[in-house]
Amino acid sequence: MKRLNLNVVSQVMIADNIFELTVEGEGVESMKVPGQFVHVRTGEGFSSLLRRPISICDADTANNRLKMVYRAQGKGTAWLSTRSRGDKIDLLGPLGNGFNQDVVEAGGKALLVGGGIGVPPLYYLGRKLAQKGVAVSFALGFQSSKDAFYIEKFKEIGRVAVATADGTIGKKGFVTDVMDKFTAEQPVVFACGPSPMLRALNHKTEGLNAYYSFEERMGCGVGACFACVCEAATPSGYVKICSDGPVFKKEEVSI
Amino acid sequence: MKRLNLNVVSQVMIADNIFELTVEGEGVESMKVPGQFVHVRTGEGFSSLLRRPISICDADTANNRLKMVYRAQGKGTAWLSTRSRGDKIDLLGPLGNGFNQDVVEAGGKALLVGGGIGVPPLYYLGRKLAQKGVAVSFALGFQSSKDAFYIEKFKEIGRVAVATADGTIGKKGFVTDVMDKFTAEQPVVFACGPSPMLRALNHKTEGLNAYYSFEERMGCGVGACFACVCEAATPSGYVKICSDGPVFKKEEVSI
Amino acid sequence: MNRLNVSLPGLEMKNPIMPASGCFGFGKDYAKWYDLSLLGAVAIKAATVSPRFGNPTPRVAETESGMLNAIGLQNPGVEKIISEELPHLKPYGIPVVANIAGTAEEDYMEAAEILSKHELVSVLELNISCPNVKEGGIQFGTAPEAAARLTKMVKKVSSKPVYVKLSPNVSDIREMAQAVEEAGADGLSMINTLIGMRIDLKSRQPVLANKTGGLSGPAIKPVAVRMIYEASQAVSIPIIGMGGVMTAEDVIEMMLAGASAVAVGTANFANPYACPEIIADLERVLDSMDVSHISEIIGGSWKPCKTPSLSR
Amino acid sequence: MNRLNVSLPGLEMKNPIMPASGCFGFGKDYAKWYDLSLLGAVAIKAATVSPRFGNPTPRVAETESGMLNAIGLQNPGVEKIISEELPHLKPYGIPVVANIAGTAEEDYMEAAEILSKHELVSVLELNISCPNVKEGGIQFGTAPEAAARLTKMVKKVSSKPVYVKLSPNVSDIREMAQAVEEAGADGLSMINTLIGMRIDLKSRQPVLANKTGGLSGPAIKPVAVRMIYEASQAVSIPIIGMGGVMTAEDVIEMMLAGASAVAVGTANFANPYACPEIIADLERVLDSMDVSHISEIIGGSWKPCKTPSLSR
Ligand SMILES: Cc1cc2nc3c(=O)[nH]c(=O)nc-3n(C[C@H](O)[C@H](O)[C@H](O)COP(=O)(O)OP(=O)(O)OC[C@H]3O[C@@H](n4cnc5c(N)ncnc54)[C@H](O)[C@@H]3O)c2cc1C
Ligand SMILES: Cc1cc2nc3c(=O)[nH]c(=O)nc-3n(C[C@H](O)[C@H](O)[C@H](O)COP(=O)(O)OP(=O)(O)OC[C@H]3O[C@@H](n4cnc5c(N)ncnc54)[C@H](O)[C@@H]3O)c2cc1C
Ligand SMILES: Cc1cc2nc3c(=O)[nH]c(=O)nc-3n(C[C@H](O)[C@H](O)[C@H](O)COP(=O)(O)O)c2cc1C
Ligand SMILES: Cc1cc2nc3c(=O)[nH]c(=O)nc-3n(C[C@H](O)[C@H](O)[C@H](O)COP(=O)(O)O)c2cc1C
Ligand code: FES
Ligand code: FES
Repeated sequence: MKRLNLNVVSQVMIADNIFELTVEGEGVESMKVPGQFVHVRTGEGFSSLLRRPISICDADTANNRLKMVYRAQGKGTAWLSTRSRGDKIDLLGPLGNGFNQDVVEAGGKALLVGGGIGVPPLYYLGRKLAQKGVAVSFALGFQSSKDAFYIEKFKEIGRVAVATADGTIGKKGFVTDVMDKFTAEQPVVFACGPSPMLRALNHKTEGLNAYYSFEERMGCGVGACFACVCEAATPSGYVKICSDGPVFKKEEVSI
Repeated sequence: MKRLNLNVVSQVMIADNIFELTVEGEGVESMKVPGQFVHVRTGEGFSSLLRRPISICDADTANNRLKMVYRAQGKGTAWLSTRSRGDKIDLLGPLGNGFNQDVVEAGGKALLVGGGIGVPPLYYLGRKLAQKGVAVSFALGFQSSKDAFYIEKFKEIGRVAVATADGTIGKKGFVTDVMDKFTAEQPVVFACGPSPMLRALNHKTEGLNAYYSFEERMGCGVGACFACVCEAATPSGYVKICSDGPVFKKEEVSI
Repeated sequence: MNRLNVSLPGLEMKNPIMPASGCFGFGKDYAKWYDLSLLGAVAIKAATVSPRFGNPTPRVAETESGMLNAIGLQNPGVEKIISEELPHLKPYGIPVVANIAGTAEEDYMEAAEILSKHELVSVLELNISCPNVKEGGIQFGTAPEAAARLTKMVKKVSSKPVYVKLSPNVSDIREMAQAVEEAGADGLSMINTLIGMRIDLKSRQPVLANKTGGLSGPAIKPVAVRMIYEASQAVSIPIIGMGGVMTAEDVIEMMLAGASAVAVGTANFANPYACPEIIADLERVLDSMDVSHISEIIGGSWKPCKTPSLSR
Repeated sequence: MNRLNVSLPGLEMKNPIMPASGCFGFGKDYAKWYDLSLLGAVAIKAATVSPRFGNPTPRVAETESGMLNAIGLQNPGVEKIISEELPHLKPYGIPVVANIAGTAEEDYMEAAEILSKHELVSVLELNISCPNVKEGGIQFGTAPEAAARLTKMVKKVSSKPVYVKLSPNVSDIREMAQAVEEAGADGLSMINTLIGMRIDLKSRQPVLANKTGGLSGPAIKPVAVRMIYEASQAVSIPIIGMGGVMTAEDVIEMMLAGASAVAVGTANFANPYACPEIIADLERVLDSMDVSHISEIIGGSWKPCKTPSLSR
């Protein structure tokens, strides 16, 4: 949990407006937990004051290399996509509590469900779980083939089922339409994606041990400003996505 | 009078925090009159809304190259000094009314008096006058040797006398302390510098035909906002530095 | 098909964009940059009955995403504006918003009577919110009763519709809007500048000779949007929205908040082509929002039945 | 020699910098980033008598050089703050400013009485200016009489000095400042946020669930400087200045305007080390201004005999 000043190694557009940004430098060695995020400063001077939360998509902690995959949509991410080799990126991290890998043992089964720009953190998680000896399956949902990314890389880790809203690749439909074959195996479920996806997922994961990563607009990103709260079954009645999450057991938080 | 998008050719620090910026591109061909200025956009996005007026220091209208010499002091000029080859500069120009060279004939004499960051436009003016066959002398004032620039280049055009406030080069004192030998020749005087210099100059130029270039904080730079007005001996009682000036006959404007 | 025309009392505009008063002089200067007939309308610099020289310089300062100005209502006076400035606007055939200011009620009435008679003036805009001169009308701009009284008096003498330009330096913008509506205003212009200051560390003095100045630019846009949102729901007269508009998206945001037309001020200084470029870009934004005519979105953030899912 | 210490009623600060209320939680979170004993003081998040959940999300939005927030006074209530939050601040030995909010006068009085008794609380800061809850005290923040009444009642029950945090959403800040001074306030805090809004073009709805939010950040600094300049000349109690402070230069600007100490809010989000970095940088700026002690510059833009040429 530090402010890092990392060097851009590469910036590649890997799908329609989706970028893979690789940065390097001191501090990445602490990014060991998939599902944690970094809080990225965008723009010059004081025109953009709020940082952008971006998940760790992959981290090579031995070589201090961090990969982020993000969609350039608004002002901040559009700026980020113009950074190139030689530029510096100011980010805070690692922040939050990621996916707890201890809940599935070596030899166990895990299903990782991701939608759209919720897919990136599942790559690091899948890699780590596979390393540990967990049999990993992925159910990935995208709008269209032009928005899809990393599918080949996921296939190197485990079985992959893809759904697209327009059917241009994989099955036409939602991620919930392609995951039954995996849930039949009673895996632990780890998911990240937009709230509607998580809501739909809730029916499919009934009786399963499931962990979701949530999104909310953030101020501080470190637990101080109460911007990112979410109603929860905790004594205080709420959790903060940034510091208590972003990953919660599905029962803990009301979606 | 257009918005130009020019390519940075080079950016060189030629004295303490004084930069010479060379840019190139379509539009420079119209920058024929010394004393005119360009209005430079600085910063990215909307964090800096007011452009910075910078004099034309030299223009190669045949090759579309423009030189500006400026001091990096505040936010905008500091940003400008970080631009380098390959970057673009957005500027408006040429703006304003420059030095009228018709007031001195070929074979005549001209004295160009500049202080600090008022020196740059005199280079282009000196070059043009010399080309025309005018005998040009320069009286240049700087704070200290570390702030001085272009002295050798001025010497290629005419006689040069230098004053510095701390005496580190030239005579210790002000520009008004080194110009008597030139005024004795009854030259036409062209001056650019801070108001105190112009006020001091007024005594020295009594009886001489003198033209001063003025500075004022600007909004629009094009005559629309009334930010840069100055009391004047005109029917309306005022002039706008940006569109009526920045150069005026000394009697026209109250300093 | 023109998707951009809007219609307000006295203002038939082929698009909703006009330069804001004080940021465009009397048009002459920007006419050197582009054809003013592209504009929906033009608001000219504040006119007073007698000429005014305005404040000492420096009159402008830069702030983060904004600027301060304390021009101080400099203008050549109504008479000269009519004889020397207005005629230049004739060739463009665009509606002219004549912004008027004053110290006493009589000043406003005199200026209003004279200017409203001029064939080129489409509507008056009562500047009761200039923060930069002690007697620049701001005393009317923060007291609903005074604003209403002035509006009534000007309405009596004006032969053209009267818009009242509101100050954002108030606790309750609804109250001001309602007061001038009841007094007979045909429309509102909002917002004028917030009052601000910058202090120079070297001299330890305010940067502006006038000390305080009016804050404009993108920095104040959220305040403008909020006030337009509030006022547009409190009155039924149309609003010319302004405050920090830099892009076509900003125009749409103002109109969704409740503005029927939009004025562009400070943006002209950053980019002399701001108005025509924004106008040219509006169609793209409307396309991306699936809007067939721009007037559909006026008040779209609060009007029922205007949510995107129901709009087609 | 310490050139940075300032002294205000109830606040002996080794430097003039404190994080602003609501932008630093109760300190715990930023304590993970740096040693809080570096700070001049700390202002904690608004406390109400009973716990509050606050507004629905989204609660923040970005604007040009600023941000909007509508947290809605979420806090665990005075009791839990005392039992669970305040103890964490003890090790740092820095003064604590307890910001309190409420709906009715009784709420404020109850919270004030309880919190002011706590050994770790140095002073109270009455938040009569939260724009984000209907009953968040803003009703007191824009009416001088109500503000004065509340101040008097809180002063009666408080065993610690009371600062009143003023809202910038008023026509006349001097009037507010004088009203609470006369009512017995020991100091002022200013400014709270301006009320703003952003509308999302896609959904056509306000970005914030609460619709409006409080605008903070560098965008509002010119308004803050102006109001501090005006209020500090109208009263003789000290002012904790805030609003858009990002750099050591901004701190000096606020103090030249008339602030005796400075709070840093939004800057913490852009940079968690904002406060300690600003503190470390203050000496450099004082050197460049030839100032031997920071307290010399308080009100330097308007106090006679404090112009640089006379100062040494
Ligand atoms: C824990 C977490 C992890 C995330 N990981 C990724 C990732 O790996 N890849 C990726 O593409 N996106 C990710 N997101 C979403 C990403 O943060 C937003 O897409 C991004 O902040 C939008 O910024 P912008 O500049 O494009 O938009 P703007 O509209 O300019 O943003 C304005 C403000 O709104 C916030 N905001 C806008 N959309 C969102 C959103 N969906 N979620 C949270 N804040 C938002 C911004 O952070 C900023 O503060 C993550 C979000 C969270 C909370
Ligand atoms: C006609 C004209 C020609 C000029 N030519 C040159 C030149 O060739 N080289 C050079 O170094 N400088 C020149 N100047 C001065 C130059 O414009 C300022 O130094 C520059 O604008 C300061 O910007 P900044 O970003 O450093 O300062 P900031 O403090 O960030 O500027 C803030 C605002 O104040 C204005 N401002 C600050 N100082 C001045 C000043 N002295 N004059 C006018 N506006 C100011 C800026 O333009 C900007 O709008 C000229 C000024 C004028 C009016
Ligand atoms: C330099 C300048 C001069 C202005 N002069 C006037 C004026 O004469 N009359 C008036 O009603 N408003 C005046 N305004 C206010 C603008 O018309 C507009 O309301 C305000 O600047 C907000 O819009 P913007 O952010 O787009 O500039 C002036 C603004 C600026 C920046
Ligand atoms: C997220 C957020 C929460 C805030 N909460 C409070 C609060 O609880 N009580 C209060 O008095 N002010 C609150 N404020 C206002 C700040 O203390 C400060 O007055 C204001 O933000 C201006 O300073 P800044 O521009 O440095 O942020 C809050 C501001 C922000 C941005
Ligand atoms: S973003 Fe500030 S508490 Fe989570
Ligand atoms: S800068 Fe606008 S009139 Fe000169």
